[in-house]
Amino acid sequence: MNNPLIWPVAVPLLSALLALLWPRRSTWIGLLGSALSLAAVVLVSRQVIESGAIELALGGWSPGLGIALRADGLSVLMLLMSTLVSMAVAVYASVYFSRSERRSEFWVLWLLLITALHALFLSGDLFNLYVTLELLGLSAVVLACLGGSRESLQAALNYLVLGLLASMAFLIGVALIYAGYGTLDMAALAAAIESGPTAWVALSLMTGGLLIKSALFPLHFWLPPAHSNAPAPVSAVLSALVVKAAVYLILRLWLALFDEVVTQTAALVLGLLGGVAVLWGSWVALQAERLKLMAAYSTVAQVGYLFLFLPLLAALPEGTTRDVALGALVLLALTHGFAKSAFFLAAGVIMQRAGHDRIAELGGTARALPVTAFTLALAGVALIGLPPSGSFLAKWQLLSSVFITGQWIWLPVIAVGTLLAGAYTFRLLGYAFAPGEGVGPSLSVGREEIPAVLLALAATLLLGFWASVVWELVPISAYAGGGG
Amino acid sequence: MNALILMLSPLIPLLMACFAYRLQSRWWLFAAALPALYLGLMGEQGSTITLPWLMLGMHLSLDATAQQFLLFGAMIWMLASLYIPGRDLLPGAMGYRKQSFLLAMAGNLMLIIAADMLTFYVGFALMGLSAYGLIWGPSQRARKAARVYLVFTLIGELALFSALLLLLVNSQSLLFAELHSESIPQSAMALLLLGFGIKVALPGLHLWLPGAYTLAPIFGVALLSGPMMKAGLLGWLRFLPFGEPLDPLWGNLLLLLGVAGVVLGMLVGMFQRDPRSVLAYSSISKMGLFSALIGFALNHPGMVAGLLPVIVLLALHHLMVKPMLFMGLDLWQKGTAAYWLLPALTLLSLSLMGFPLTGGGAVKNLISDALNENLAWLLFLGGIAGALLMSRFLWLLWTSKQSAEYHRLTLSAWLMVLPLAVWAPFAWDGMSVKASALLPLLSAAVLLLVGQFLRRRFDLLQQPMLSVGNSMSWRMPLLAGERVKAESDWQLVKRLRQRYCQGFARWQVMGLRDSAVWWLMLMLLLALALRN
Amino acid sequence: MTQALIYALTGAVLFMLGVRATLLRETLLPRLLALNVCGAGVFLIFVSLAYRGDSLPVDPVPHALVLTGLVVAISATALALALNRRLREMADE
Amino acid sequence: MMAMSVWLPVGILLSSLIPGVLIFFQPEERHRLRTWLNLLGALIKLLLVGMLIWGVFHEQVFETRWTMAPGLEFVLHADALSVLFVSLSTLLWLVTTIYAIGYLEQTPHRSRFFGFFSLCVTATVGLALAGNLFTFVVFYELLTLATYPLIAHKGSPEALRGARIYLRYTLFGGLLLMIGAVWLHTLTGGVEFVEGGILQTANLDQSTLRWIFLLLIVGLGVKAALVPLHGWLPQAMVAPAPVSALLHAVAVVKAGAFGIVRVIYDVYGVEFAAELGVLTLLGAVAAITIIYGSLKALSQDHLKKRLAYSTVSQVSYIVLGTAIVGPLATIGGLVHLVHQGVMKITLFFAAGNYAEALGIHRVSEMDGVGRRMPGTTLAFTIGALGMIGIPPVAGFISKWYLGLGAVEAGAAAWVLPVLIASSLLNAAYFLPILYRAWFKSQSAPWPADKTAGCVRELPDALLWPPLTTAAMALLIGLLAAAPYSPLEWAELIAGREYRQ
Repeated sequence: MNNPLIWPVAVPLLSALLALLWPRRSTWIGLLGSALSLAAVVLVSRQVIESGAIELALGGWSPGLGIALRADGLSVLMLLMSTLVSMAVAVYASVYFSRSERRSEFWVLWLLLITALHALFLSGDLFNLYVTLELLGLSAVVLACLGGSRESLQAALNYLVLGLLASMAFLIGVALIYAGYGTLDMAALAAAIESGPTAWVALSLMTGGLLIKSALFPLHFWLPPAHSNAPAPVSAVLSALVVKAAVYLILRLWLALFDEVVTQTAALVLGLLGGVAVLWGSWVALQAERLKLMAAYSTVAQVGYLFLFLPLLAALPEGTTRDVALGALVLLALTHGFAKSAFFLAAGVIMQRAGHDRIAELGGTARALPVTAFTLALAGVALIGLPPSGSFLAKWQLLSSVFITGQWIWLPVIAVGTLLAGAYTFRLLGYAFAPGEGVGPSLSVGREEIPAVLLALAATLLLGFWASVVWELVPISAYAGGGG
Repeated sequence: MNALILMLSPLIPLLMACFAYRLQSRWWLFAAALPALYLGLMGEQGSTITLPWLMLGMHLSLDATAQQFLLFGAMIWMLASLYIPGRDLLPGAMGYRKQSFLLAMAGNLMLIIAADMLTFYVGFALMGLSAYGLIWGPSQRARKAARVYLVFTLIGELALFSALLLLLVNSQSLLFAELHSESIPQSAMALLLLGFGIKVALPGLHLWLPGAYTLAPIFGVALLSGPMMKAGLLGWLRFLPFGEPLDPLWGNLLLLLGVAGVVLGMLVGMFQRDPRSVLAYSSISKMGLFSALIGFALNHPGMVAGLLPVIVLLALHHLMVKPMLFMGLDLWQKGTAAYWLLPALTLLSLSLMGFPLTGGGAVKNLISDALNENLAWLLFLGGIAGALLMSRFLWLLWTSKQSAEYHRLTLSAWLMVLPLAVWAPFAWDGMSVKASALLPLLSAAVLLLVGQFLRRRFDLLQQPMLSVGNSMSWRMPLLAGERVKAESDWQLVKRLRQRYCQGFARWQVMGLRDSAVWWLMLMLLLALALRN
Repeated sequence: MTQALIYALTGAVLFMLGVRATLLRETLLPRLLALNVCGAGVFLIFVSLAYRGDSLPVDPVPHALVLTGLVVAISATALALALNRRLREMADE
Repeated sequence: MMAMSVWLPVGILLSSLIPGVLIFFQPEERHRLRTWLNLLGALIKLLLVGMLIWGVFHEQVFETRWTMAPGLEFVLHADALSVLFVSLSTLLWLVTTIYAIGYLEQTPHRSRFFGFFSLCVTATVGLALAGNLFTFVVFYELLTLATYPLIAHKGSPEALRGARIYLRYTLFGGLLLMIGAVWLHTLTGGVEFVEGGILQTANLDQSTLRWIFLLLIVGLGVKAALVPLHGWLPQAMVAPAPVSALLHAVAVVKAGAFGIVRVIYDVYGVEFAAELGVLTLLGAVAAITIIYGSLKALSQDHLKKRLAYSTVSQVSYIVLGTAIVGPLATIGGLVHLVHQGVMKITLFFAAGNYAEALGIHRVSEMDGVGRRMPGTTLAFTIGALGMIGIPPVAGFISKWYLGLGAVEAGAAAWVLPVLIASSLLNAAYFLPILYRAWFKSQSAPWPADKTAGCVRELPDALLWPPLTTAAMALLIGLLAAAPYSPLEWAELIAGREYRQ
């Protein structure tokens, strides 16, 4: 097998089956599966970096009939993020669920989720996207109810229903595309789609569905309860990866497939929604009384930032400046992925130690759990967009695009959003570093604290200093239509 | 060798100041001025030393003026060191007298031998600020006096600082020798007058002086009235563009202020009860005379060559005599049986007022020669002022109480310097005596008689009405938190006018009931002696 | 107006009705039903797309897609019902 | 040699970063190891900076480049101006570390403290070595982050409040700076710091450049505590004394001032900035700040607050120096960067000592303290006299060159009065302290006498740092014209800035 493209999907899927068959060893299978899929992703990445976008037609059927897997720069970046984050979260989860009776269920679903994510990022076919989207949604819902509390079940149910609705919308868009162009292969579609009623109805339906999944304001309402009530490792993956999958799809659709269809006004509408999301999400996060709720609203805000890029990308001429902006978008998404998962894991550590996550009662955290407090601080730095995190670079480029395109309205949004992010982060840190007994006695560094701090370091240092990889990878595109 | 000593003369007191907390003998302080004395006596004129690495580059040199200032200055510094009370030399004494003394000395000596503006300024600042410790005393009033002094000194320093900057940019060199003065900026002139005017107590800028002179310990007053005050004068001599054409405004202004100073010193001084404050106002009056002369010299470039050396001489004379008077007064006030001090003090007073056969008289002759019949009225006025003030001083001395202390060392040292103080100027001028020199003295005597007459006639109030300290009070918003409210000069003038309006009759003139006769006799005697 | 178009339009109408009910209904069961109506609409559209004229055989691809979609819809519904049951159990306890 | 020129700037950063990171993970009780790590780092840094000074003096190029994003390079570049700031930071870091070791003995969270302390210095040195505006912004924000925990260190409500206010101001400032920097970056495609500036030849819209200047200066002015952006500084004095010392002397406040210098000289170019007319405004703000800070200081009874307002006033001398066009004023401003640091750190050390030994926090409690603590008070006196500008302490040299520069540039009419008024005000708020300390006798029992019965006034680690910095303040004034003095170095910089 000289084409490694199948492995990132196959490895977690096989591990999931294995974990199902052999529940007593599920933890080890889960960890091993995560590690192996990391290896597979690294393999794919190396090949993409060396020889450009690669493609695999499953079962030997040519694209259009069979299922095509494609990897280009964007997918590789997303894969890398998802596999690194899931690896770290898996290590954390192995401690978190070590004494839980739901351990084996968790690992099976977890590996399924990874499978779905990887398949989604690699899929080169619209219908497959739908399937992976559903798979992702379903496994995420089940994971989200693992906490077992009433609130988490209720939230998961809401999440499920809305997710189904979103998938339906997506699917009907797929149907329209097939009606219009007779193919679902994305590479073929990228070349074929032209502006017209079919295209724009299809695009708006698919986007509408994906907007729900990516929780863009005002469709974000399902996210905070779902994310904040799930078990910590699940929240981490939900916020960091699952939401990103929807954003990834929107990017693919808007930039590669429907680039002819997209209008400046449409992009502006999404941008405006993103702007409101930034402000609203940050504002509510500032008011939040619970740590995980704050993190969830912060996700709403961060997703808003990603959408701010759309009108800018639409206005920028194709070429280097646009690729730079696109890279910044991806970098922001990646940084957020790492930082938010670190944040949720740290919140989980605190919750397990203190039995609650009420922000006002977190005094003494810094003394009892210095590493976790440090993680929160680092993740906070990345959320605000301070150097040396990747989001700082991304914000720099975002502002730069604002100046280049002259779309000044985003300037106050970014400014206020940043200040609000600073406010909620440092509000939290202020409580965490204050003296108090909220968290219990001081203990040595636990195994569960390590993954979080590594994730946070990745968000701040790795993505800060080695971010140029992102810009190298982003222009490698499998689709002729655009820069994505 | 000379260059080395040049450097050492400020350096030694400076270093001593650093270790002053260990020096318990006054002889250390005494010895600190020895290099300066050596330079004054045997220093080689024209020796220079340049220290380019020190601050912005420092230049020291010894010219004729510097040498004279060093000689007389060093003597006063040494003499004053003996007057420091023993308790101030003990470790842990309040007020840091030793340190202040040594630092002020270092500054004073440094500015004398400075060859560039910056060195002069550094010395001037060092001296001016350290003198705070020479004035300060534990009493409320002394602390206030010291504070007032400090505020004025700071203002003076800053004015001088600005003037220096303007001059430096104007001439592109720090050296006095290269100070191109023909285009000196007007603002620099104004700042120079202000900066040094505070030190020489021009009227309006003198408010710090009476308090400091009356409340500081005696050695401090001696130093303030002698070497330090003359430093301001030296500053003018060094900085002002003599012999260059200049806007006559500045010369006239100085002349005017000087005359005002003479008159102010005389008028206010005559109403003081404390001999020390009489001496203080006499200083104001005398410095007024200097200022007027300098103003005159500024406006007459042709006469500078003759006039300046004589002004220096006059300054040196005053530099010696005034501290001697202060110290003598102290001796007098402390000595039991030292009635014979009175003649000695009288002699000093006479010298100060320019009596023939004294050094003062000699300098006066030189000055009127150098002035070449100009400004005779000023000399006359100055003479009257001096005579009146000195007679007031002597009178107060005569009537004042004495305590029982007695200190042999200070007395003998004082006596040793006495002849020098009185007659030193004869080194420059022979024993010529001019009858005209007596004119102001006679006038003063007449004035005194008239005053006496009026007093008898109108049966004045007996008690004196002014006490010292009135004139020095000053509200200082700057030193927040420790505000003092007291009478200012202006209030004093108001009160005087009030009294005046109540009738001239109420003036209580100096109370020289007996000494007026005494004076007249002396005058006659001299007139007879001079007839030959 | 061809038959296929009628089917497709019917599908679209079903879809919209489903969406409306999903969003507006309060309780879970009607919402789930609405979602299934929604799905039925979508599948109807797909099936109508398979029609390529009387002379040609039908396009097999949409059928395959519909089959997959049905599987997904059934499992999702099952999951939702299971969740709902669990919630009720918790309410009873 | 090639490798050397690349690695030296990085080495200088790492020499405090690595000890800082290591210290974070040391348990509290490993006091000795922590001390050694700190001192080792400081000494290595000193050594490296020595090499840097020598190299830059001989016009060697030290540069490290690392591409972080397209068009965004992380550049460490040592020019004369960097060296000035780097050596100041390094030297004072060493002294402050020693002081902090003494000061924080037996207090909790020392590992955290020293960790952030080292990070703070790393950020400061990074600011100094930043070779372009982007790198500068990076370190500017890092500095904010590293300082926040230091201000909040005590954990008391006041400390947290002070830190919060600090953060509010600095995040706002950092944001504006970033916006300005991005804007400028977008217009020029890269903002390297080049002696003499890069914009005069760029042919850009002047009013845009003015707006950008405003953004940058407001952003930097927050840290430089320009009025009305100074509000955080007096609140931040709740920090422990070594932090205040470093904050006021080297790290935060100076970072702002240094940034203003960089922007004016190496981005806009001072002549071009003057041409834009923005310097007049800046000069006016600096003048207002100088006077306002002094006036506020006058009415503070709390010693550290008084010192804080004094910093507000003094740092604007640097800004004033840059706002006046001409080499002499430049020298004055630059040299004050160093001089103010050395003098102010002395004052804060002394204030810390008073609090530590006798519990004195207020000026009104200082009566007679000079007799009880002569060494500390001597250091304080030298620092205070220097602040007033009394020769031969360093502050005099700064004022001298500022004044000269103003006269040379024809700005004497407004600068000299400002300088004089400020000197008088400085005297008015410093001299009463000296008076109380030296000339008054103790009027009330000390608030908390912790050294009663001790032979020496304080342990060596607390007494010697202020004495050392006081001696430095005296020596750099006395030997201002000697080679390698700050003044000589400032002249070197001014020479290179005005070479065109």
